[in-house]
Amino acid sequence: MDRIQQTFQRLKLEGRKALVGFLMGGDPTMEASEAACRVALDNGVDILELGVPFSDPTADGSVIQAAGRRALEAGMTLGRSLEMVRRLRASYEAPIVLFGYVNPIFAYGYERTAREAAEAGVDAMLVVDLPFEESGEFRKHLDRHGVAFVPLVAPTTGEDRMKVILKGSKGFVYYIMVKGVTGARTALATGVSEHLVLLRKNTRLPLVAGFGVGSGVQARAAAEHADGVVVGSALVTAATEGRLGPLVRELSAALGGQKTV
Amino acid sequence: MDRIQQTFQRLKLEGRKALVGFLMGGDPTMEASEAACRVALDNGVDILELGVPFSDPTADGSVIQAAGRRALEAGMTLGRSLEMVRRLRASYEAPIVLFGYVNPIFAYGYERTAREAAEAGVDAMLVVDLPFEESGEFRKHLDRHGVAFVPLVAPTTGEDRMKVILKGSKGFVYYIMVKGVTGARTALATGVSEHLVLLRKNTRLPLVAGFGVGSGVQARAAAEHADGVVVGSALVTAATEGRLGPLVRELSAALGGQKTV
Amino acid sequence: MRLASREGMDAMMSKQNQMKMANVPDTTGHFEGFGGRYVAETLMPALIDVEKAYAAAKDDPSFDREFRDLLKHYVGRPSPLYFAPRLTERFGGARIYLKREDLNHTGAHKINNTLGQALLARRMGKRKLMAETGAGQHGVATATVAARFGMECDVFMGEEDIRRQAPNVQRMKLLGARVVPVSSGTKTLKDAMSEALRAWVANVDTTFYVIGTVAGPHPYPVMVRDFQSVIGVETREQILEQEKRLPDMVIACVGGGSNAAGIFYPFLQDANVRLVGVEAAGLGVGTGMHAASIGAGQVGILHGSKSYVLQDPEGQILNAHSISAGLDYPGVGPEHAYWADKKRAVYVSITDREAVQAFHELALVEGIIPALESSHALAEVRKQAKEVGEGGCIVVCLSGRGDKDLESVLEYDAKGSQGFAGEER
Amino acid sequence: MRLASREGMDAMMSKQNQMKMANVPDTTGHFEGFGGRYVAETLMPALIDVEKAYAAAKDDPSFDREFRDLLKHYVGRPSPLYFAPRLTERFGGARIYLKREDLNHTGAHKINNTLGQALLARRMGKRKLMAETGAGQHGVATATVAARFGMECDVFMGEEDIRRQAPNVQRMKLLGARVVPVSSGTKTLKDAMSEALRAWVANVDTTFYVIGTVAGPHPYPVMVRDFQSVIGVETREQILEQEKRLPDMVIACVGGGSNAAGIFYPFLQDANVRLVGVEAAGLGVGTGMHAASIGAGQVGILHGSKSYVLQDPEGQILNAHSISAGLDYPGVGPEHAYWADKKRAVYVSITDREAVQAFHELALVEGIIPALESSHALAEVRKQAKEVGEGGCIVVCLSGRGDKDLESVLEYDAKGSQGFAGEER
Ligand SMILES: Cc1ncc(COP(=O)(O)O)c(C=O)c1O
Ligand SMILES: Cc1ncc(COP(=O)(O)O)c(C=O)c1O
Repeated sequence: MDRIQQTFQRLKLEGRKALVGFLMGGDPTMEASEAACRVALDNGVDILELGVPFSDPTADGSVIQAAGRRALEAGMTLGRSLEMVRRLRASYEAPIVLFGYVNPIFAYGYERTAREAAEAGVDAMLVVDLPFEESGEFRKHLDRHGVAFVPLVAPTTGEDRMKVILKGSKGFVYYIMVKGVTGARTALATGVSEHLVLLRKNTRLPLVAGFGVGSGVQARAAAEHADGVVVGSALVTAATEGRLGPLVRELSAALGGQKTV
Repeated sequence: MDRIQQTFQRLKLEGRKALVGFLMGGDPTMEASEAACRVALDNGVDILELGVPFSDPTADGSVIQAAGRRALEAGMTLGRSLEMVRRLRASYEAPIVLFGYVNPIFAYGYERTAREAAEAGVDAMLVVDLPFEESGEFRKHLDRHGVAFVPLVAPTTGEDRMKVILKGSKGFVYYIMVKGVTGARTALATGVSEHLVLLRKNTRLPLVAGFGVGSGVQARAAAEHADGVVVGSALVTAATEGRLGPLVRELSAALGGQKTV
Repeated sequence: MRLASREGMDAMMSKQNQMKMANVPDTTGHFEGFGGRYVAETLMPALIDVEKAYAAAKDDPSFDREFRDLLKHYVGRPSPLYFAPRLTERFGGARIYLKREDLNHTGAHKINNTLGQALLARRMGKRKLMAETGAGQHGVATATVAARFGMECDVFMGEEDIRRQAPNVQRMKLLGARVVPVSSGTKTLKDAMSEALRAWVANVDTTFYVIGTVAGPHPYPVMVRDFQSVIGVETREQILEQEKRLPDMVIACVGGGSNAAGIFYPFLQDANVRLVGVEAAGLGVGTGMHAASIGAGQVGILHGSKSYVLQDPEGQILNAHSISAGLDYPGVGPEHAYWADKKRAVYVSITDREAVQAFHELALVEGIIPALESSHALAEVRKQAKEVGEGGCIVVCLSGRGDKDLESVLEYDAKGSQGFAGEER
Repeated sequence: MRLASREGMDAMMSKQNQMKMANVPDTTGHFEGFGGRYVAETLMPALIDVEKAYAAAKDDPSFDREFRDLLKHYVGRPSPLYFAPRLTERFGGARIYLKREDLNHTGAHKINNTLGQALLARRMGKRKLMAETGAGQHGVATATVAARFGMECDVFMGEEDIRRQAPNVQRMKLLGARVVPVSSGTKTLKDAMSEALRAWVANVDTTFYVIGTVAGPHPYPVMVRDFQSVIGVETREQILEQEKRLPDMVIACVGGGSNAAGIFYPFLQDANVRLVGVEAAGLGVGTGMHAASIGAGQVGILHGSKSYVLQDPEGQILNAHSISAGLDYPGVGPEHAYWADKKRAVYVSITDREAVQAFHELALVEGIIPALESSHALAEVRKQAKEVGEGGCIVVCLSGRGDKDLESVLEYDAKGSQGFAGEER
C-alpha cells in the first residue's frame, strides 16, 4: 500500500478529512519555500502539493501566478523541485504531489520526469493542462515508475467523460469545485455536492475538493462530500504574511471532525 | 477723351511711363488708407489702383492678403471703397481703378456697382477672378455707365485667346508678368518682352505690366515694352513702414526717362 | 468613359421614369445659373486644357479600361451594398442599405476621383499633382495615386487641420507627398483651397490640380461627378439585384458634394427615387455655426464657381462650422445648387450632436464605424426610415470609415454632454 | 462549408500536382506530432462542444450561405488580387501580386475568422464573445462581429499593448466591447491569451472564446484555417484568371499563422507552388530578441497545443520581440510546424529593419501603406523576386493595412537610424 492510500486510510480511521496543502516551490527563495513546506507539514497538512512554477500558468489566479513569478525569479526549476522533494522526503512520510503545467515537464522529458520523481519520493503528479486525451504517454512512464497521475474532474465534466477519465486512475481524484482559476473565494460554489456524489458513484479512489477554499469554515463545508480539501492560494498568502502555521492549524482543526472545531 | 486716355497721352508726350500704384482701401483704417492714397498721388502715382478687400483673395500673395485682412477688420466694404473714391475724386484728376474679386461685386449687384462706381468717379474696374467668359453681364453694365473693364492677360494666355479677350475692350490692358500671385520679387520674369510685343500687335490700348515689381530698377526694366508699370505689394509694405512717399518718388523717377534717374 | 457616360446611364434607366432635365452643364460649365469658371486669367488656359483632355479621355476606351481596372484591383470595387438588418430593425421602417465606400482603398469615396484625375494628368504629360485637403482624406487619396503613378505631390492643408488630423498628415508623408501648411485665414479647408489655387497659378505648366469635390471651376464639377458616379451606377445595379426594384430614397452627406453627386447622378432620371442631400448643421443653422450652404447660404462665387455660399451681406465668405472636417466648407458644388433649385433633390441638415449619435449607433448596432461626414447621412436615415415605411427601402452612401474621427468623437463626448455654448437643442 | 471544404479544394486542384499529405489532423486534433488539446479539464467539454458544433456547421449549407453572404456584403470580399507594376519593376524579377486583405472591413484578414466563429457561437446559443488581442486587430474584428450580431464582448489585452495601440482600444470601446487590461507577465499578447483562457474557464457556459489565429487547442487551428482559407481559394481563382497559371511562390507573414494558413492551404497540393512563411526576426534571430518560433524555437506546449515555441531549456516560455505587435508572439500554429517538418512550406525570417524598409517601399512605390506584419512578407518578396525570375510570378498576402502602425514606424525611423542596441546588422 502506497503513501497516499495509507494516508487516506489512516485519516478515515481517525474520522478526519485530508488537508491537502499547496505551496509554490521556490517562492520566494528555495530555502524559504522548503521551510514553509516544513511548517505546513508540521502543523497539520496531510498531503503536500508542491507547485512547480511555469511562466504562463493559465489555470491560476493572481496569488499563485505571483508566487510562480517569484519562484522563477529565484531560479526554481523542475529539477530543483525534485531535489526539494528529496530533501523533504528525508524527514516526512506524508504524500507529496507535484503540481504543475505540462511544458516544463515535456522539456525535462516525460520519462526522465517520471523516473526522477519516483526516485525523489514524489507520490503523484498533477498536471493542470494535460487532460486525459493528451496524457497517455506521460501516464505510461509514471505507471512504470509507480507514480500516480492525479485526474482532475471539473464541474463541467459530464458523467460519460468522468468514466473515461477515472478508468484505471490511481492515487486520488482532484475535484475542481468552481468554474474558474485557483484563488480563495468568499463564497463556495453551488452544485458541488451533487457532482461529488456523482463522482463517488464512479470511482473508489479518495476524492479531494479544491479551488476556492480559504478558511476553516469553508474547508469544513467543502469536505462534506469529499475525503479531503485542497487549500492553495490561502496558504501561499499566509506564508507570505508569516502566518502559515496558524492557518494550517485552523484548517486542520476544521477538518478534524465535529469535535475539534 | 476719358481720364485714362488723357493720362497715357500726356505721359507719352512727356516721354514717361505710367506709374500705376496699388493700395488697399481700408488698410489699416479707412482714414489712414485714404491718406496713403493722397501721399501716393501727391508723390508721383499716375493711376491709382484701389484694392477692395475680399476674404479669400486667391490671386494675391501674402502682403496683399494681409492688407485685405486688416481692411476687413477695419470694416471696409465695396460701398465704403466707392465713398473713398468719391472723396479722392474731389481732389484729384488722376484715373482711379477699383481692383477686387467678383463676389463682393456680385453681392452688391453688378448694375449697382457699375452705376455707383461711375457716380463716384471710378474710371475702370479690374476683377481678378472674373475672366472674359464670365464677365459679359458686368461688362454690359459698366459699358452703359462709361466705366472701363480692364482685361487681364497672363503669360499663359495664347494669341488666339488674347484676341478674344481684347476685342472691344477699353481703358488699358493689364499684363501679368509672372505665373504667380501678387508680391514683389527679387528677379523679374523672363519672356515678358516677347509676350508684350505680341500683345502690342493685338491691341491699340495702353499696356501696363504688373506683378513682381518692387524697385525703381525693376520698374524701369518692366516698362521697357509697356506703357506703364503697376506696383502693388511694395507700396503696401512701404505704406505700413511709413516710407510710401520716398518709394513712389523713386519709382516715378525711374519711369520718367533716362534723364531723371 | 463608360462608367459615367450619359449614354450608359440612359440605357439603364427605365424609359417611363425619365425626367426632363435641361442639358446641363452648357459648354462653358454652367448649370443654368450656377457653375462657370471664375478664376484668374492665368488659369483659364489650363482649365480649357483640362476640359479638352477630359473630353478626349471620356471617349477613349483605353482610358476607361485602365480606370475600371484600377477601380477593381487597386481600389477594391465594386464596394458592397450592404443590407443593415439591425439598423433596419432599430429604426422600424424602411429596409436600409449602406453603400460601403468605407471599404475602398484609403477608406473613403475620395479615391474614385483622384484615380480618375491622376490618369488624366498622366495622359496630359503632367508629372506633379497638387491638392487641397481638409480632413486629409482627399489629400491621402491624392498622395496615394501620386505614389502609384510615380508622380510628385503637394498637398495644401490648413495649419489648424494639420494639428487636428495628424494621422492623415503622417500618411501623406509616408506616401511621399509634401504637406504644405497654410497659415492664412482660418487655417482650414477654405484657406487650403485658396492657397492651392495660388500655388497652381505659379506652377500651372507642370502641375495638375486635383480638386477633391464637385466644386471649383469647370470642368471639375462635371469631371468629379463623372468619376464618382461609379458609386451610383453600382448601387443601381446592386439594389435591382438585391431588392428587384429601385430604392425609394437615396441619402448622402454633402460637403462639396462629390459622394452625393456620385450616388445621385445615375438615379437622376428615376423620378420616383427621392434624393436627399444632408448638409452639416453644426451647432444648429440658427446659430451661424454650421456649414449648410444650400440650406442657409446665398448664391455667390467662391473658388471658381457660382453656387450657394455662406457669406455676409457684403459678399465676404463666412467660416463654416462642423464637427466633421470634411463637411466644414462654406460652399457646395454648383450642380447641387441646380438640383436644389429644380427640386430634383432635397437638402436637409443634421447637427453635430445628431451626427455623433448616429456615429455611435452604427458602431454599436452594425459593427461599422462610419466617418463623421457619413454619420450626417445616417442621422437623416433615422428620420426618414419611418416616413418611407416598412414596404420601402433607403440607400445611404457610407462615404468613408471613421477611424480618422475617433479623437473628435471622444472629445465631443467628453465635452458634449453638458451641451455647447450657443448650441441649438 | 463549401469555401473551405476538402472536397471543394480537391475539385479545383490539378490532379497531377497532388501531393501526398497525411490525413491530418486526426480526430483529436493532432498534426502528427503537433497540435492537440492541452487545456484545463474545465475547458475540455467546451472544446468538444465547439468541435461538434463546427463539424455540424461545416456540413450545413445554410451556415455556408450566411457566411459567404456576410463575407461579400459586410467584409467586402472577394478582396482584389492586385498586380503591383511598380514594385515588380523595382525588384526586377517575378511579377508581383498582392492579395488585398487590407481592404477588408476593419482592415485585415482577421475578420474572415471572427465572422465565422461568431456565426458558430450564435448557432451554439452563446450570447457573449471573448477574445485576446495584441495589436488590437483581432480584438477590433471580434468586437465588430459582436456588435453586428448583438452579442456582448470582452477583449483581453495586455496593459503594454493598450498603451501602444490606443486607437484600436478606442475602436473596440466604440463598438461596445469591454477591453479588459491584463497586467500579468510582459503585459502583451502572450499574457492576454493566458488571461483569456483563465477567464474562459470561469465563463465557459455562456461565452464563446474567439481565438484569433491558427493556434490554441483543437479545433481552433483547423477551424480558423478553414475560415481563413477563403483567402487562398480566391487567390487561386484570381491568379488563374489573371495569369492563366498558378503562381511560383506564395509568401505570407506568420504570427500565429492564420493569414499564411488561409492563403497556403488551397495551394497545398500544388507541388510546384512554393509556400514561404515569414516570421519576425526582430533585432535578429541571433540576438534572442525575435519572434521566430519555427526558425529558432523548439517543440513545446503553449496555450493549448504542441508546436514550435520560444522557450528556455527548462520549458519556460520566452518573451518574443517584434516591431509588429501582431507577430510578437512566442508560438505558432501547429499546422505550420507540421508543414515545416514535412518541408511542404519553408519558413524564413525578416528583421524589424527590413520590415520597416518594405513598409516605406510599398507606400512610396504603390501608394499602399501595409501593416507592419504584412511588411515582413513584402520584405521577403524583395529577396525572392530575382530568384523566381522574370518569367515567374509571386503572390504575397497583404494581410492588413498599416494605419495602426504609423506611430511605430515613425518612432522606429526617429530612433532607428543609429541602430538599436544589440541589433544584428
Ligand atoms: C468620408 C467623407 N465623406 C464625405 C466627405 C465630403 O465631401 P463630398 O461632399 O465631396 O463627398 C468627405 C470629405 O473629406 C469625406 O472624407
Ligand atoms: C495585419 C496582420 N497580419 C498578420 C497578423 C499575424 O497573425 P496571423 O499570423 O495569425 O495571420 C496580424 C495579427 O494581429 C495582423 O493584424
